[in-house]
Amino acid sequence: MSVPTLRFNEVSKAFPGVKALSNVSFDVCSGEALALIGANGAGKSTLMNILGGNIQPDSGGVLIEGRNVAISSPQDSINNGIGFVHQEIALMLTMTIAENLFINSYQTTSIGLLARNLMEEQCKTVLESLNCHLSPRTQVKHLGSGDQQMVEIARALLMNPRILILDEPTSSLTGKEKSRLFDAVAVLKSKGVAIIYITHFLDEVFPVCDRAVVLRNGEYVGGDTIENLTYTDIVTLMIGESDTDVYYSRDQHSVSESLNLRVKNLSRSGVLKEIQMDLHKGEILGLWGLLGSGRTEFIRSLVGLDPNDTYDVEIREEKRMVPLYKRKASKYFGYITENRREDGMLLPSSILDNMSLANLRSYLSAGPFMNDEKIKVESKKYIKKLDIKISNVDQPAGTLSGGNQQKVIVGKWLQRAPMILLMDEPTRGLDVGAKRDMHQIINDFVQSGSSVLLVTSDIDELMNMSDRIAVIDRGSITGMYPQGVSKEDLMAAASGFAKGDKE
Amino acid sequence: MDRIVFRRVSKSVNWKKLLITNSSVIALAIIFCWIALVTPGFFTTRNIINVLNQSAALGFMVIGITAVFITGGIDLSIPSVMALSGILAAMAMQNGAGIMMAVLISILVGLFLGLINGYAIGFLRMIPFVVTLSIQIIGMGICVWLTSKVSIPISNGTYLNAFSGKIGIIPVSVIYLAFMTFVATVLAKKSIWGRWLYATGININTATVSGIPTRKVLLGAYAWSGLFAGMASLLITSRLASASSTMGQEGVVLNIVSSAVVGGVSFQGGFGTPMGAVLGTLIITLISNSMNMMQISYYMTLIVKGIVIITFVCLDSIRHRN
Amino acid sequence: MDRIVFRRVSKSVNWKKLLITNSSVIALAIIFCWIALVTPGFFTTRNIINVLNQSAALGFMVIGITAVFITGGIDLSIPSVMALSGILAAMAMQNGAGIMMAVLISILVGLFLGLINGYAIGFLRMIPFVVTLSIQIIGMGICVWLTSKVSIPISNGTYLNAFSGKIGIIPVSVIYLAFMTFVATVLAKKSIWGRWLYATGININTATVSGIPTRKVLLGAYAWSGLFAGMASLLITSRLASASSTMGQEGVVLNIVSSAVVGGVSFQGGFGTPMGAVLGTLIITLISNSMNMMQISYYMTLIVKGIVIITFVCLDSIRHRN
Amino acid sequence: SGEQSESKEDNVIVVGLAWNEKMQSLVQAWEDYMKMYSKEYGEENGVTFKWVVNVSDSDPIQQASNIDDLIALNVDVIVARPHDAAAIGASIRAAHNAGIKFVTFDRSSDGVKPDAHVGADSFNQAVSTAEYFAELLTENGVDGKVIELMGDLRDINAVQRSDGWHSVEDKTDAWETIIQVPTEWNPEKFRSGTANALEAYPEANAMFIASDFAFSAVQSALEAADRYYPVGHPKHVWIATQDVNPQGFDAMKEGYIDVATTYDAYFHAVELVEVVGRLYKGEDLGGEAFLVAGRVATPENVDKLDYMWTKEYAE
Ligand SMILES: Nc1ncnc2c1ncn2[C@@H]1O[C@H](COP(=O)(O)OP(=O)(O)OP(=O)(O)O)[C@@H](O)[C@H]1O
Ligand SMILES: Nc1ncnc2c1ncn2[C@@H]1O[C@H](COP(=O)(O)OP(=O)(O)OP(=O)(O)O)[C@@H](O)[C@H]1O
Ligand SMILES: [Mg+2]
Ligand SMILES: [Mg+2]
Repeated sequence: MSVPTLRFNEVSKAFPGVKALSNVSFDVCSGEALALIGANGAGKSTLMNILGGNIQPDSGGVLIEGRNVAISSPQDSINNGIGFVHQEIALMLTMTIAENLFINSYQTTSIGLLARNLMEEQCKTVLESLNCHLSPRTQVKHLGSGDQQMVEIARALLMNPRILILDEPTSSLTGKEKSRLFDAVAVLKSKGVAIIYITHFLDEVFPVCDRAVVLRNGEYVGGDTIENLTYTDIVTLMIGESDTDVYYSRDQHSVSESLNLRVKNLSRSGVLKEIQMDLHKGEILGLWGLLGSGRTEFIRSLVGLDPNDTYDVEIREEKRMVPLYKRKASKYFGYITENRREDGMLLPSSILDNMSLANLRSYLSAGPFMNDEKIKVESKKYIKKLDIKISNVDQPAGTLSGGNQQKVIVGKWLQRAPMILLMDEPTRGLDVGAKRDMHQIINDFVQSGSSVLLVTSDIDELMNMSDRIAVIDRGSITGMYPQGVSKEDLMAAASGFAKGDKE
Repeated sequence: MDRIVFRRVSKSVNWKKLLITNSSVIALAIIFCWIALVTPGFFTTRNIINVLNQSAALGFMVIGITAVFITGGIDLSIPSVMALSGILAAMAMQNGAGIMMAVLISILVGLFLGLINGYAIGFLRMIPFVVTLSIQIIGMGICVWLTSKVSIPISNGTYLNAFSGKIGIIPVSVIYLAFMTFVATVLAKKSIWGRWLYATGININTATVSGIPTRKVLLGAYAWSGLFAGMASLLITSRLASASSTMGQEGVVLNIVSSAVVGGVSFQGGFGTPMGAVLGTLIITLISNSMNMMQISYYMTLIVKGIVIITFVCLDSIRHRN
Repeated sequence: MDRIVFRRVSKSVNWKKLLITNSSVIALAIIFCWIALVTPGFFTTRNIINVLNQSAALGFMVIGITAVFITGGIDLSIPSVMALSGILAAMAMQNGAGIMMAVLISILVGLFLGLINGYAIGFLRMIPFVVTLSIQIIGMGICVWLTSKVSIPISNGTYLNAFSGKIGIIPVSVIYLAFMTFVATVLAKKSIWGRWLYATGININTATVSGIPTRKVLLGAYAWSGLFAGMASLLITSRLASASSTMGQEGVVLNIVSSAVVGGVSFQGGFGTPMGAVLGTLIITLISNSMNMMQISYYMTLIVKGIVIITFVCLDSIRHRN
Repeated sequence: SGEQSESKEDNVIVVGLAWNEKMQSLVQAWEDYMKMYSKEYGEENGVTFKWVVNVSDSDPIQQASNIDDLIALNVDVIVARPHDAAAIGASIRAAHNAGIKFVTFDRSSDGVKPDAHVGADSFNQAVSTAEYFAELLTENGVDGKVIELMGDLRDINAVQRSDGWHSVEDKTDAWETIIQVPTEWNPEKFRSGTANALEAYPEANAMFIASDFAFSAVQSALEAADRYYPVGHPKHVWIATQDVNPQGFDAMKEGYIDVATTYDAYFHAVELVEVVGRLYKGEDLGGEAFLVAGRVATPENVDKLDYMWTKEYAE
């Protein structure tokens, strides 16, 4: 075999309290897409961050085309022909698409000034090649997270990388974008680019990738060409158990007749149009829509984080429905945001501090003083219940892997046990095992008489978990479907071509 | 096969970490010993009490700004808030007000100006630096206007005694400072407001989403700062037995900020304790006290002060990187 | 079936937005007209040139700090950097150095101190407020030490003419300012450094991950600020025909910061243009000039200044919310 | 020369007054006395004074700008209390170029000569205080160990006061200055400087305080050290100071301060108005300095001196 494009050689990395990688070695070849698979916290992002120059390994190194290369900064990484699409979106929100694309490789005119037109043209070309029709002058903050993800990919492509890392590129994409992305991957492969593809969606691995490599607890535990692997093989390698029952199928439904919440009219000019809906006790209401359809905006408005033109909402108080005033909203709602790192956590604070954050009032002992013992006991209970992998409760939350961070956030709200839990993409970035856990947790939660409003871009998850599904399109609810509706109906309704039977 | 979780929690004492996190205490000890060795006059009970007494008023203002720093903000208005409180109280006493009235005025004026800052920053989302700078300028204008003729002497003996008297050999101001440091520490560590404050400083979005009334928390932090500026004016005016607009010059901010920073209170928000801040105040006061004792020239004092601050910040940033 | 991206780009002119984004230009126009109406002595060629001339040195320092503000930092050391550059250049001239040498010294001293700031902030990740505060204090110490009692007169006619002379009725300082504003604007808008600067200010983590050499960008921003402080000293020392440590008092920062903020340069980083900042400088200068012309009392001047700043910041925060 | 900004009436003297700062009562006293005496003077000489006042926050650059503004207003005479003795030269030159008379007040100019200077004689002020103090110590048989609280070393008056003090010390050997504390004219430093110095030098038995405007701060430090006693008491600290400000007036009356040379705001103002009047009439004063000698004040005579601004501003 010829020299591989990229070789990880005995890479090890330890963080205080955790061995994130130990002696990981494998190759990636030109023109292949390699799936890098592993449970949450297995070390995938750490390994990629080493390649990206964001983290230095403790020992071992990286060989590119047989040569040892030192990558000590993101700039080094780029110079070595490595393109990186990050798990967390890394764009300048107030700059235009074109500016973001050329952020580290500006084109200049002969007198050294920026060649704006040239860049915008190239930008358009790259975006078109991804089947993405956006104006290069649009500010990135006006894009939904799906389009933002495409911009990131476009940026990586612009540098004609030899090696392209895609760290969970589809976690915020819906069907259409996904297939666009897969097309792009195929094109790149044919151009001889080596692609490392990290994902928790195992069903994507088989059509897209040529080979899979599995990490578990920081160790290389196996890998093979995709033809020689089955779904079960991969899961077994990942989890390390022969028992690979990773599906949680929700069968208990305990929707009650009485309501927890009634939204009579929620409007905000240009964004939300007269939204109406009911939420029953014990119900999981799925919210389906295309990227940028306004799901997040709806939830933020409901919780009272954004201004509204009309806020006409009723909530159950004892046995009656009473009007809900916006400033009281946070008393009834729990809110899991889609941006974990930006507004979900206190990254430098301890796990304990994070988990008690939403529920501090109920841990008061006397006057304004906290009962720290109770916080510890309660939080530990949920750490155990949610199977959060930590080294100790005082560990800073920022050092947890993405999946475990998400569990900490969920744990924070479960402690509070709000009447209504609003979950925006709660399983994004979670591995199959953790996803199953999360589903179980959501189900248990509604059993107690609370309700959940679930936003997810994973249509299977949506259909499996929801009691009813509301479809939102351009800021208004265009359909309400019972459980068991077909995927096709949902897709159609979301794009404004509803034909299915409405409730 | 079982899931293996790697865990390497070293139980042995981590000296480096211990050293870095307690840098201000250690520095205090070192500076103390060094000065004591170099300056014969220094290590007398009287001088030590002297230093403590000199730090008292500054300490109050530093406890005040600590809350603001924890939220990631800054309060540049403290000097003129302090001066204005003192001037109004002194004017009231000149017109026959008693000590209770004077104290009330000092505290309420401080609180009121703090609330203005806090409202602009918390509710109108204006930028702390500029809001408090404007209040500093406006406050200074009012001070000059009020006092234009003279600095106002204070002759109310009860007042002077209550805030610059002594119990035995201990100045009461030191006792007040110790007490308020204790109160602030307990509130920061044990109360829900303390938790809210730190959470807001670390990530205001997360805090808001988690149902913390962040706007009120910001309001409260600046109100607290104003309140302590008002209390500091009691100590200062009674110490100088007069009130004047010169008390409120911007230069004071320098000492406040240096003390907080040297005491390990972070500018970026989310870190620091009132206790640390007060230790920082002691260090800053010690520096000028010992420089005076050693008869070091004015410009050297400036240079040394600058170097001390920068050294501490350096330590601080190392601490944060770990 | 194509995916429809929902976007509401209104093509009609958005007056409110236009009004808010150009607030400083509009304010300038309004203030100008108002003053012209109220103050008879104001609208003379002499006075207008006067105002321009008075803003020139401040304008240089404001252009300098704009880069720092865009990165989300602050530079409190400008006054003493400016004073130190001026003092060293004046001392050199006293010892027979020519104009070229003096200019070189001013610029290099500014640049050097700026580089120290930038290194500490960019590479050692120290906090801008404290680093630059320390440099301000240390710089002040050195200034006092160098000049200890006297201010240093400058008698080199070529030097005085080169920086405070006139071409026709236009002071050269105004021409320099116009030229540097142009250069800074082009660099900010059209050069890769400009883009890097803004990107770093918007989100330093994202910028670092995207391969921007953010540490060097920070170094550069503070070096730029120091450089412009050095250049400002040329205008100031030639205007005063002397150099002294009093030039470098902290009070100057107030005017620099006010000008930048009034000119729409945001404290939070990522926003603002050199052009806006210079307009802000004109507004701030106009305020004190017109107050003088209208013979308004000193304390009212302070109060009005504070109110103007706070009003602009209010506008600024509204602008950012939209 | 220049454009006429206001059509000038006959016999109206427009005086531009550029203060460098206005934090002390003294400055207000000067200003009030100037306005007061200018009425008196005007009635006698058939002129009316109009005052245009601005203040520059201890910033020489701002002061230059403020004076530019006065020139733009085309006033008849500019009076400035320079913040920086050298920098004021540029402003003087600018005024002269515009044909405007220039008087420096209280602090003089280093380089360029104004049309006149009015002020106190800081050096001599210190000398007369020091000479009286030397006699006093000798009479009482005291071996003086002096703590000197200096002013702001960037202020020429502060420097001259210190120089005057030391010239007498060198001449007479009546005392020894054992420590010098720069205060930057900051009351807090007066207090802590006194406290720290007494701590380091318990043997100190006398003080020279560059000005008594912050005497309450010194007083509280002396009280804290149990050294605040009037003359005659064995623990009395012998104090020489300057100015007789409101803050020091009572202390002197009661015998805590032994000597000070007055800083006669009223006479400064009178002198200034007269100088301005003469300049307006076209007299060439050739840059002459009109220095007002202070009067030596002691506990015995302080209450009897006339025209003490201190008494009037002590309310
Ligand atoms: N900066 C850090 N400090 C301490 N521990 C860290 C740090 N970064 C990562 N870790 C730990 O290293 C391990 C590997 O984390 P990593 O982010 O690489 O996992 P991952 O495979 O990408 O998981 P996910 O699928 O959830 O994103 C985890 O246990 C994590 O807690
Ligand atoms: N700050 C903003 N300025 C302008 N438009 C915005 C802003 N934030 C969101 N939008 C627009 O509002 C619409 C609704 O966005 P929202 O984030 O609610 O969608 P979503 O359904 O949650 O999508 P996603 O799955 O991408 O999170 C989108 O068209 C988006 O572009
Ligand atoms: Mg990851
Ligand atoms: Mg969303």
